[in-house]
Amino acid sequence: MTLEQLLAETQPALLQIKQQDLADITAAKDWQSKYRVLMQLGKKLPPVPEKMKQPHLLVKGCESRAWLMHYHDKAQDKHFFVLDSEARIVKGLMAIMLCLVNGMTSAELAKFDLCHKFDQLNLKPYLSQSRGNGLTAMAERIKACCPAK
Amino acid sequence: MTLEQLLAETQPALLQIKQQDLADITAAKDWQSKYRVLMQLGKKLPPVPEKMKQPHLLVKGCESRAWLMHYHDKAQDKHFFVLDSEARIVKGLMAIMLCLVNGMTSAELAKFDLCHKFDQLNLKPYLSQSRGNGLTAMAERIKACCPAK
Amino acid sequence: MPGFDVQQFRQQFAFFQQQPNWVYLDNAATMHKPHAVLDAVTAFYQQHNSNVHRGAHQLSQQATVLFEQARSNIAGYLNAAHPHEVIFTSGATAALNQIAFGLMHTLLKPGDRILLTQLEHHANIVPWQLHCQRFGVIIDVVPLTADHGIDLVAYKKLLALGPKAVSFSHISNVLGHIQPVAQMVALAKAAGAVTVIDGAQGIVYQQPDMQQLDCDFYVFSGHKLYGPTGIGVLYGKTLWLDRLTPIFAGGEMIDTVSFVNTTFNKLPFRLEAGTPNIAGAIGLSAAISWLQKYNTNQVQQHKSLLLKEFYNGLAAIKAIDILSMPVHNAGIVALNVRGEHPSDVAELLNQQQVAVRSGQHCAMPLFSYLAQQGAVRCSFAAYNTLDDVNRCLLALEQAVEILTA
Amino acid sequence: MPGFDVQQFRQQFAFFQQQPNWVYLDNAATMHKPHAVLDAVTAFYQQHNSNVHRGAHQLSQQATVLFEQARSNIAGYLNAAHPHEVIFTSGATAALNQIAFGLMHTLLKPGDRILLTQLEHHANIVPWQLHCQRFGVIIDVVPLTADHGIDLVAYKKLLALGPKAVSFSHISNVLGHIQPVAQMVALAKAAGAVTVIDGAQGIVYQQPDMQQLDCDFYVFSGHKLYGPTGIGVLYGKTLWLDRLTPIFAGGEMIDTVSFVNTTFNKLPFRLEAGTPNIAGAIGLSAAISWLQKYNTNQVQQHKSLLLKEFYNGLAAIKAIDILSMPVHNAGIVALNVRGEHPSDVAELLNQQQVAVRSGQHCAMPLFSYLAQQGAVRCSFAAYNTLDDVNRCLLALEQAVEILTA
Ligand SMILES: Cc1ncc(COP(=O)(O)O)c(C=O)c1O
Ligand SMILES: Cc1ncc(COP(=O)(O)O)c(C=O)c1O
Repeated sequence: MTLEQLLAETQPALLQIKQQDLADITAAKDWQSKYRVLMQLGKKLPPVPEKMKQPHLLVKGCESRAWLMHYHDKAQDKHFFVLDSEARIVKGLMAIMLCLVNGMTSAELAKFDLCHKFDQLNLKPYLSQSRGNGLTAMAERIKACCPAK
Repeated sequence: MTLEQLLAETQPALLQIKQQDLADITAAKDWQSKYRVLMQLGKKLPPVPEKMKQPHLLVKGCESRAWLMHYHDKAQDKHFFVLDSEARIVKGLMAIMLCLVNGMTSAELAKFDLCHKFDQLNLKPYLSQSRGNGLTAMAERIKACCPAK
Repeated sequence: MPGFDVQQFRQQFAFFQQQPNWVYLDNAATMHKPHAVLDAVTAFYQQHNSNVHRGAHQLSQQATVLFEQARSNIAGYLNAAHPHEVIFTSGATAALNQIAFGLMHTLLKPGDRILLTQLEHHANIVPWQLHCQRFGVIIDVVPLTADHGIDLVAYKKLLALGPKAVSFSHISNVLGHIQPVAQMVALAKAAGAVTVIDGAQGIVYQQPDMQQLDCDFYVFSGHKLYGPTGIGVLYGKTLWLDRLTPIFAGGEMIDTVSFVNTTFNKLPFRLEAGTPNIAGAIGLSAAISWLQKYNTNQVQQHKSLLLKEFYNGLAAIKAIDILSMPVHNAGIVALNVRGEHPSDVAELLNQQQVAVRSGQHCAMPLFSYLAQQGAVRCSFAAYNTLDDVNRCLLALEQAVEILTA
Repeated sequence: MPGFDVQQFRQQFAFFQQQPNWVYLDNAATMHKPHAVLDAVTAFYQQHNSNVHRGAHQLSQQATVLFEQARSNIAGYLNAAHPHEVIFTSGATAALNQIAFGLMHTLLKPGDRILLTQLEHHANIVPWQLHCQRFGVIIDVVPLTADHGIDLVAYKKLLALGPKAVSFSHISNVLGHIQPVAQMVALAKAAGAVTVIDGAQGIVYQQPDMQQLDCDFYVFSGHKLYGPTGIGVLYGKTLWLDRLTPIFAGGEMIDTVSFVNTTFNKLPFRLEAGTPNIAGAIGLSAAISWLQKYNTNQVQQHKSLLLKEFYNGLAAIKAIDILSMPVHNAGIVALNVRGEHPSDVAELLNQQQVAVRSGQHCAMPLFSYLAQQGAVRCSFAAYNTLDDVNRCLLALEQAVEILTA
């Protein structure tokens, strides 16, 4: 499978998450409901085939392993990402992140404030705890894909 | 100079200290007077010639360097010591120690309690602080000269 | 003698008053500190603070006395033959590095073998590994039995290869299994090997008697034994400490220095370069004095009870795989929810304010041997209550429910 | 801005309330700790105690945040280019050993030269010496000028021999002289040498700016900067930290471990094996934050005033030989009573409850160069008062009187 094929499969999943699940998460009143939705998000993303999980795609700073792939449509200056993680919570959170960033231009990506967005989604309490795990590492890695000016 | 010659010079000095200065120290009311006497004691001991100050005679655990020599009169089982120190207070305190131990038999030496003696002489407050400097080290070294049973 | 009163015990920890909602089951990582320890540290700084050794003044001499009393107290607790057999380090990791480095330059020669086990903490693997690579020393590894114990048959066979040094943990930090250390030491000694015990977890479980156990080295960290961070103990027999090349050089460990030649001081100073963690040593000694007010058997019984309850409860939760055996277990349970990543389980416990650790617990070789990606580790201390056990079980149930929804 | 109020400053130290009769002038050995530091340490243990990194739970994450904030705070104070350029060690001695060991395996090859100075502390001599002996590296030593400063002419000549590394102290712990470090670093860099500064005393005197000073390494101990014992800082440029072989291996500094191969984590973890001194780091950071509430210039002025008074007073006492120069002096005065052993002088001061240190102050090569058997060292801190100075002078007079009676 190629990265392009994987992206093609990922985009509709992200669209669905964006349109439906994000609202569910934001609306969820207790942590249990929030996490139930989160758990489902990861399942919606197509898994990255084992063969494609190359060591250089590993994101450091995760308790669980996660892989990130990047595709830059230079003609339109649009960034696309694909990811997988062993841990479902991480994968769910990353799915949310991808919903927000996929398709962004370099300039948009550079400005993107994950913390602020997660706050809007009522996910801040989770995020603030996540320094130890891979979420901030992942956000940094994503932003690092932005070509330097 | 030989150890015997040095001992011969030392013994009368110790006798004088024993008969006169110890009483002065015990009687001294303030620390200044005590230290004035102490300072004089060292001067009364004949210095060990530089040549005789061999490294193996050095006593460890002194902030200043001190040298200890031992002579065992096996026939009569009597122990004699000679010493020198760069520091006058240490030398003074050691002079007192020598007054107390020189001529002791092995059995007496083994039983000798420096702490108790210094207490009787009103020198305990000094002794209790002296863990860091060479006094206890010296006492241990002296007792170590006792042949093991 | 009245039984162990866990509430009385627990009340001595300010942490539980400050964080009343948390169930803390990450004790194998670090333990909380009783008032006795914090007070001893503060009192030292407020009343006696001064640098130790070589001090011309009384304050320094007092600090030295307190520091050396801490050493003697710990040496007494371990039943060491001499206080100078207790060397203060910054922790178990530093102590193991000192041993590996120190032996590498004296005992071990290229082509020699050393023996470790499959379940060691990285701190008891990598220091050896680094030096072995440099020096051409070969590492053999004792495999495990089906129930994740050390395989003694294999151990004997590997001893027959004549390792110069054997190093193993008293208690596995992942599984909680208490190793048959007395037997293992005796076998290693019979085979002529120097014996090193990583007691980081073992010291919490029991008061080890060095002269009875007869190992050559035993190391642990203060912070896992109710003590401060930044302090640890390297116990060694005088004979063996004398044979260690110091890994650190500096003040106090030196006798004379010139640019031509340097001679070393005697033990313990030879292995304690620089200003030591004075307050840390005093705090650790206070922890040990405080702990001795309690009866070890009663404390162990209390922990056994917690463990029994926990295992009973686990049996009732579906899809739990337990890696730790309930027998000869010091109070650590590694488990997984079948098919789920341990970090997901730990996060769901965290949401319920149950603090456990997940991952490979600095024991990657163990996990690759077990062919597991990690585990959730629940580690119990004497201050944990049956209520803690039950809250953890409920939280686990909830986690399983969410994961398998 | 109001001037420096020494009484207000001093009141923040419980020690002086507890020991009101003592004049403490042994600050170069260790300093006392303000409430802010003791409170930060206690608060950590009571509220946030947990092991750092890899923690699945919020308590561990909070502890990690506090620990990493301590690092960032210290990095900010030093104006380091990145927080990971601050490595926590157990003290200056450990840091210097890490540097010497670390470079020995990468930068230095047999036959290479390194450059030290005649007035270094043993901690900046012996670690180099040990490794140099093993590796066949040659040590050159910069001599001193007549007024016990570093001889810059000789320094330049020795740099021309092409040393790979140059290591010197920011401030001499015996003499108190402030070295021209900026100039020395620039010259060493021009000669292509890596530069190491032993800042154990320097950090107390001023806030050093790493990017401006441009040295490659700078080390110090917490306990000499109002902080806890058992913690120190190894600052290094990323480039150079990356080139250091770790002296300790263990948990957290490792990325993956197997018995076949081990890979290291990134900075700062690579150089911080094992559980760090978490409370120590937090305490040191608190010391630095607290210190920043005061104006450095005003503090320095206060110390200069003390020094001036002290020198004035000394001039009036007969038979005093002063080894330290009053100019470019950070507040340390080494002296002797002519013909008397320094330990006698210090003991007589001790009897008057004036705490000073005597001996060779872990700088034996300096004393053999000076052909002195040692010295009495009076070292002043910002919390010392003019009254302290006067009591010390009176005590010295009394000591001289008794000694020369
Ligand atoms: C100049 C200098 N370097 C190094 C050290 C060693 O510091 P520590 O003993 O805290 O490791 C000291 C402290 O005595 C010092 O003054
Ligand atoms: C068995 C074992 N050995 C060694 C260590 C290392 O201890 P520290 O990190 O305190 O140096 C630990 C703690 O994690 C441990 O559990």
